[in-house]
Amino acid sequence: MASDAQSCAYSAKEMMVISAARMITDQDIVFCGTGISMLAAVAAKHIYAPGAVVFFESGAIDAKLAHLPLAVSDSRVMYGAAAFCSLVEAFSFMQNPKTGDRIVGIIGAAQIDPFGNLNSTMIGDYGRVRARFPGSGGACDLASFVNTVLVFMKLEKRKFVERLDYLTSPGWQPKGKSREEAGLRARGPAAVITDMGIMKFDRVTCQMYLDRYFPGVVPEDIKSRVGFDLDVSRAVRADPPGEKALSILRTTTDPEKLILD
Amino acid sequence: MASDAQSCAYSAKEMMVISAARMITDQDIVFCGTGISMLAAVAAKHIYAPGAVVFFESGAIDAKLAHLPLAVSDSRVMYGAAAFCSLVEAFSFMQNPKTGDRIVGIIGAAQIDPFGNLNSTMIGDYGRVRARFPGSGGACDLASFVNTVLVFMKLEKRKFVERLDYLTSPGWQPKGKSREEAGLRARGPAAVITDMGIMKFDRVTCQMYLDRYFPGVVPEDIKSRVGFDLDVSRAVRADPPGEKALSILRTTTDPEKLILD
Amino acid sequence: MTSPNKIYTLSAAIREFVLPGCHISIGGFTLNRNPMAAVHEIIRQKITGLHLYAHSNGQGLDELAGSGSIDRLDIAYSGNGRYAPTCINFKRAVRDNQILVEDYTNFQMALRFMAGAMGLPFMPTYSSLGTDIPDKWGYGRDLRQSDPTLPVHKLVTMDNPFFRTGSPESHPEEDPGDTGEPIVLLPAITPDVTIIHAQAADPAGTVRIDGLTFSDVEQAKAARRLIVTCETLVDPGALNHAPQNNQIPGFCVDAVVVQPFGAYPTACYGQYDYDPEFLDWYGKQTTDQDGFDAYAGEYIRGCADHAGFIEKACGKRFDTLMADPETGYSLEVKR
Amino acid sequence: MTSPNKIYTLSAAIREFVLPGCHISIGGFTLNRNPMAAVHEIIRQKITGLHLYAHSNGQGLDELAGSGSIDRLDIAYSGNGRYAPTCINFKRAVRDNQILVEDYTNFQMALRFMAGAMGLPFMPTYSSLGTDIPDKWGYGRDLRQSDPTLPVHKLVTMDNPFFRTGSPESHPEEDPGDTGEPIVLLPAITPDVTIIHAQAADPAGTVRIDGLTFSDVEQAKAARRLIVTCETLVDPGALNHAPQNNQIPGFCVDAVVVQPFGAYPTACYGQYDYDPEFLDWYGKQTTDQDGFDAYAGEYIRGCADHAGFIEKACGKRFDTLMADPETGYSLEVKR
Repeated sequence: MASDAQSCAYSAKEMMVISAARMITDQDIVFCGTGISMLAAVAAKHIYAPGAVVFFESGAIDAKLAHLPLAVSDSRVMYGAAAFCSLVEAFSFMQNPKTGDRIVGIIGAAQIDPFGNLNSTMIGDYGRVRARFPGSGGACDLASFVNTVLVFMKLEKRKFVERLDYLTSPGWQPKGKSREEAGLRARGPAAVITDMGIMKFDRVTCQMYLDRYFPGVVPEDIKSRVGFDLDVSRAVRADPPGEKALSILRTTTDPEKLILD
Repeated sequence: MASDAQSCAYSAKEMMVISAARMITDQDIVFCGTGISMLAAVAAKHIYAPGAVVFFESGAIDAKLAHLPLAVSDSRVMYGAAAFCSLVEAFSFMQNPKTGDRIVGIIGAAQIDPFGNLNSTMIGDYGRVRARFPGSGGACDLASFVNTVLVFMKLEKRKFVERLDYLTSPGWQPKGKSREEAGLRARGPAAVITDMGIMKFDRVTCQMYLDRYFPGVVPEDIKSRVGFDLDVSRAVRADPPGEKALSILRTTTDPEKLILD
Repeated sequence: MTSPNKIYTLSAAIREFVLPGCHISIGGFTLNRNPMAAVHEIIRQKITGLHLYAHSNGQGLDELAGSGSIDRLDIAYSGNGRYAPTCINFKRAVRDNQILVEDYTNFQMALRFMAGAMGLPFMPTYSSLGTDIPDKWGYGRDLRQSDPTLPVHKLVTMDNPFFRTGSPESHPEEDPGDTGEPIVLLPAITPDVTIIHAQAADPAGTVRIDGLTFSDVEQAKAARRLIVTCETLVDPGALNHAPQNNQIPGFCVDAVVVQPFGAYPTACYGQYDYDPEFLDWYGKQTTDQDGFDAYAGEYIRGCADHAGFIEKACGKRFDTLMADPETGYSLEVKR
Repeated sequence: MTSPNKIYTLSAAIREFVLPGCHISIGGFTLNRNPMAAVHEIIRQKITGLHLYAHSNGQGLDELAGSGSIDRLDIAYSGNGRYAPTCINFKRAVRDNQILVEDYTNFQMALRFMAGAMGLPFMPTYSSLGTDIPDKWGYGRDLRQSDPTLPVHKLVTMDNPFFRTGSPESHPEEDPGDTGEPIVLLPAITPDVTIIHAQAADPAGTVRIDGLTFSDVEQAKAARRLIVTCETLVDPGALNHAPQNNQIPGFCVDAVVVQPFGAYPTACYGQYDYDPEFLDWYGKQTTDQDGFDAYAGEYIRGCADHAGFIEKACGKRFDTLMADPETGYSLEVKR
C-alpha cells in the first residue's frame, strides 16, 4: 500500500476510489463493472499500477481508456485495446484458473451479509418483487471464479443485512456452506470498501470485520450503520489519499466529473 | 441431374468427380475433405452450382478457390473467403440443425460395410494395429450431423466388407442400431461413388444397392468386387460426363492435374 | 451468386419473422449496438407476447418492457450504464408483475446462446453454485411441463463425471466419503428470431461487426431466423478482402435490412455515439407508464420510420454524436 | 508496460517450458502454420516421453513421431494433404507399438481444447454416437487410474437431462419407455505447454494470427504455459490499432520467440507457402526409421538453428515459396 503522507480536502467517493486503487498491482488483471468500479480500475492504472491490464466483460482487453467509459459496453472501452473477445471468452478468462487466479474484480451490490454474500437482484420474494435491481450481470461469475474480489458498498443498515433477500453472488460462506463444499474454487471477497471504512473477512470465522476506518470517522459510527454485529476491535485508521493521487484522479481519470460529481 | 448428351474419352476419376458434382445444387453448403472430395466440391461450383457455398473444417467459408487447395488447411482455402471461423465454429455449423440440414459432405474411407458405416482409422485390433489410416478427422462429425453425405471409395473387395475393423463414421445402421436409436439426428450416406458405379441405400433395409453403373461397366463386375451381397437389380447406366463439364474440370478446376493426374 | 434475395425493408422483415408470442433475442450490450430501429418497429407493429432472451440489453430491453411487448424474460443484467442503474420500465414491469422474469448470470446467458449456436442441448459452468440462481425459477415446473417452448429445467446441477476422487497417491475406493464436484448445466437457447445491428453486410448476408461483438454472433447462429439491420449494404465481394473481420456467413442470415443509424440512441462503434441527452430525457420521461405511453405514441408510433424518430429525438444534435475516426466514438458529445 | 520480459530465444524457451514427459500441444493444421522451428528444437534437445494432443497436426506430429519424442498421442487426424494420406512416421510408430494412440474426431479434439480454455472439465457433443470412438480406449482404465495426468474416462455417454420426453401434448409420466437422448461428454485438455506459430506478436505477448486460426487460440488458452514463435516482433502498441485481429492477450503468454520462417516447411498465410519439393522428399526419405534418423541427424541436429535447416532443406528455392501479397500464398511454387 502506498503511503501518501500529505493530505488535503477530498470526498468520501474519492477516498473509496483511491482505497480500491491502492489494492491493485502491476501484475493484476483488473475486471470491473460500471460506475465507481470502473473509475477505480482506471484510477489504479493511472496512479499506482500502469502495468495492470484492465478488461471488461464486454470483451475489451487493455484498452487505452483515453476517456472514461460510462458503461462496460461504451465504445470508449474499445479504442486502442490489445484484443477483443466475445462475452463467453471474457468470462472464460475468469473460469480458467490460469488467468482467473490473477484477476482482481471490482463490483457493487444492493445488499451484503456478514459472510460477504451479495444481492444485486431484488428485494422481496422471487416472483413477488418489492424492488428490482439489475441482476447479476457478471457479478456472480466474478465472485464464483476469481481470487480477489473488491466490493463497493454505501454504508447503510438496509444494505448490510443479516440475511439477504436473494443470494446473487457467493461470499465466504454461501448458504451456510464453505465455498469448497459449494464447489467454488476461488476465495471470497478480499475487501468491502464503503464510504466510511474498509471491511475484510476473518479467515477462520469467514465473518466480516472492520479493517480500516477513514480519517474523521469513528469506528462505532460504522458499527451503528451495519445491520449485524460487526467486529471493529481490529480496526486502524486508513491513510488519507495523497495529494498526487488525488490530482491524477481529478485531472486525468475523471476530469469531466462524470462519476466523481 | 444434368443431361450431358455428348461424350468423349474420360478417366474413371473424372467420372467420379463429375458424378458427385452433379448431386450438388446452388442451395447447398458443401463441406469436403482433402483430395478427390475437394476436387468434386470445387468442380460442382465451377460446373453446376456456382451459388453453392464451399466450406472447410479448417474454418474457411466460401473462398474464391482461385487455385486448387491440396489440403483443407492450404492457404488457398483462405483467399477471398466470405468469413473465417475456428474449428469449433466450423463443426458447430454441422451440429446445429439450422445449417447442418443444408450441408452436403464429401468424404472418403478405407472400408465401408453394407449399411454405409465407414472405417478410416485402422485395420487390425485397436491396440494391435496392422495398418493405420489417418483417423476420423472431421469424417465422423460430418457423418453424425449432416443430412447428405457422399462417400468416395475405390471399388475393391478389401474395402467393401461385411464387417469393419473399426467403425469411425456412422452409416444407416451403426452397430445394428437405427440412427435414431443411436441418438443420431441426420440421415446416413446418400451415395457411395466408386470408380465403376454409384451405390445408394434402401430406405427400408438400410442396405447398400447399386444405383448406377458407369458406361462400359457390367453390373456383375461391380458385384464381384464387393465383399458382401450387393443388390444390382435396380441399377441403370449413368450418363457419361458431358464435353463441357469435362472441359471445365480440366481447364478451370484442375488445370495443373494436381489431383486428376 | 444465385442466392435468394435477402434484402428486406425493416417493416417487411419484422412482419415476416417476428410473430406474436415468439421467442426473440436482440444484439448489443446496454447502450451499445442494440437494434433500436427494429425494436421500435416491433412496438410500431404492436407485436406482443414475446419471450425475450437478454444478457444485458439495456435500452432495447427497457423499451420492449415499457411497451408491453414482452411477457417473459430470461435476463442477466438490466442496467444501462450511468443512465439507468436499473432500467426503469423493466423495473416497473417486474414490480407490477407484468412480465415473468428468470435470472441468470451474464456468462450463463452467453453460454446458453452458445449452446444454441453449437447445436447442443446444454453448456456446463461452475458459475452460480451456492447462490439462489439454481434454486429460484421464474417459470415453474408446471408451466415448463405444459409449454414445450421452455426447457424442462431452469438448470441442472450434476456431479462432474471426470472429477478424480482422492489424491493422486490414494486409491479412490478408499475415499467413499468424497462426493465429487458439482457443476451446473444450462439449457440452450434457440430463439425463433434474433435481430442484430451491424456496421456492414453484403447482399448474400455476410456480416461485419466493427468493435466488440458481445454475444451477437452466438445469438445470431442460435436463432431459427436471423434479421440483420446494417449501417451500410456493400457490394458483393467487398467484404471478402478481410474475411477475418466478418463474423457471420450469409447462409445464417434470413433478412438484411439497410438501416442507417439503426442503433440510435445506443452507440455504434466507429459510426456514432450513444445520445446522453436523449437517454437522460428518456429516463425522466418514462418513470411512469403514462410517460412511456406518451413517448411511444409521439416518438415511435408517431413517426413513420427510424429516420423520423431520430429527427424528432435528436435533430441537429446528431452531428455531435458522429464518431471520431481514430477513436470510434464522439469527442464532442456532452455526457 | 512494466510486464516481465517475455522475449526468449527458441532454445531457452524450449528448455524452460518443454520438460521431458510433459503434456504438449502444437498449433497449426496439417501443412499450415505448424511451429516447426520449435518442433525441431525439441528434437535437437532430445526431449522425450511427451504426451502430444493433436487435432490434425500433419508435419509437426510426424516429425515428433519419427524422432521418438512422443510416447502418447490423442489424435483426430494424421494425414498431410496430398503429401501424406497417412503421415508415414506416425504410421510406422503406431504399427510398431512405439506410441499409445487414442482416437477422437476433429470436432472432439477442438472441443477438448475449448473446454480447457474455458476452465471447464468437459464439453458435450452428439458426435461419435454409434461408432467405435466411445468404446475403444487407447489408455486403459488401470493406466488412467494410476496416472493422474490422464482423465479418468476417455469420454462419458450420458442422458441429456433437458430432453423432453413424449410429445408436447402427452404427459411424460405416460411414456415410461422413452429412454431419453444420449450425449457424449469429452474431457478437457490442459496441456503443460502449448506452442503456436503466429505472424506477429508484441513484447507484452499480444498475438496476431493472419488467416485461419484453426484451434490455436483454444490450445493457447488451455495450456499451463504458452510459447509463441512469431515471424515478426512488433513495437508495443503497434497491434492495438486493430484489436479485432489480435486473438490472444499478453497475459496468456509465457514466452515470445522471434523466429522468422518458423512454420517452414509448412505454410504461413501471407508470408510463405508450404514446400512441396521438401515434403515429397521427406516422404521418400523417411519411409523407414533409418531414413528418418539420417534426416534428423543431418537436417535437424546437424543444423544449429532453423535458419540453418532452411538453408540446407530449401536454399535458394525459398524465394519461390514467398507469398503473393494479394492471395497470401505463392503463385510460383511447383506443386
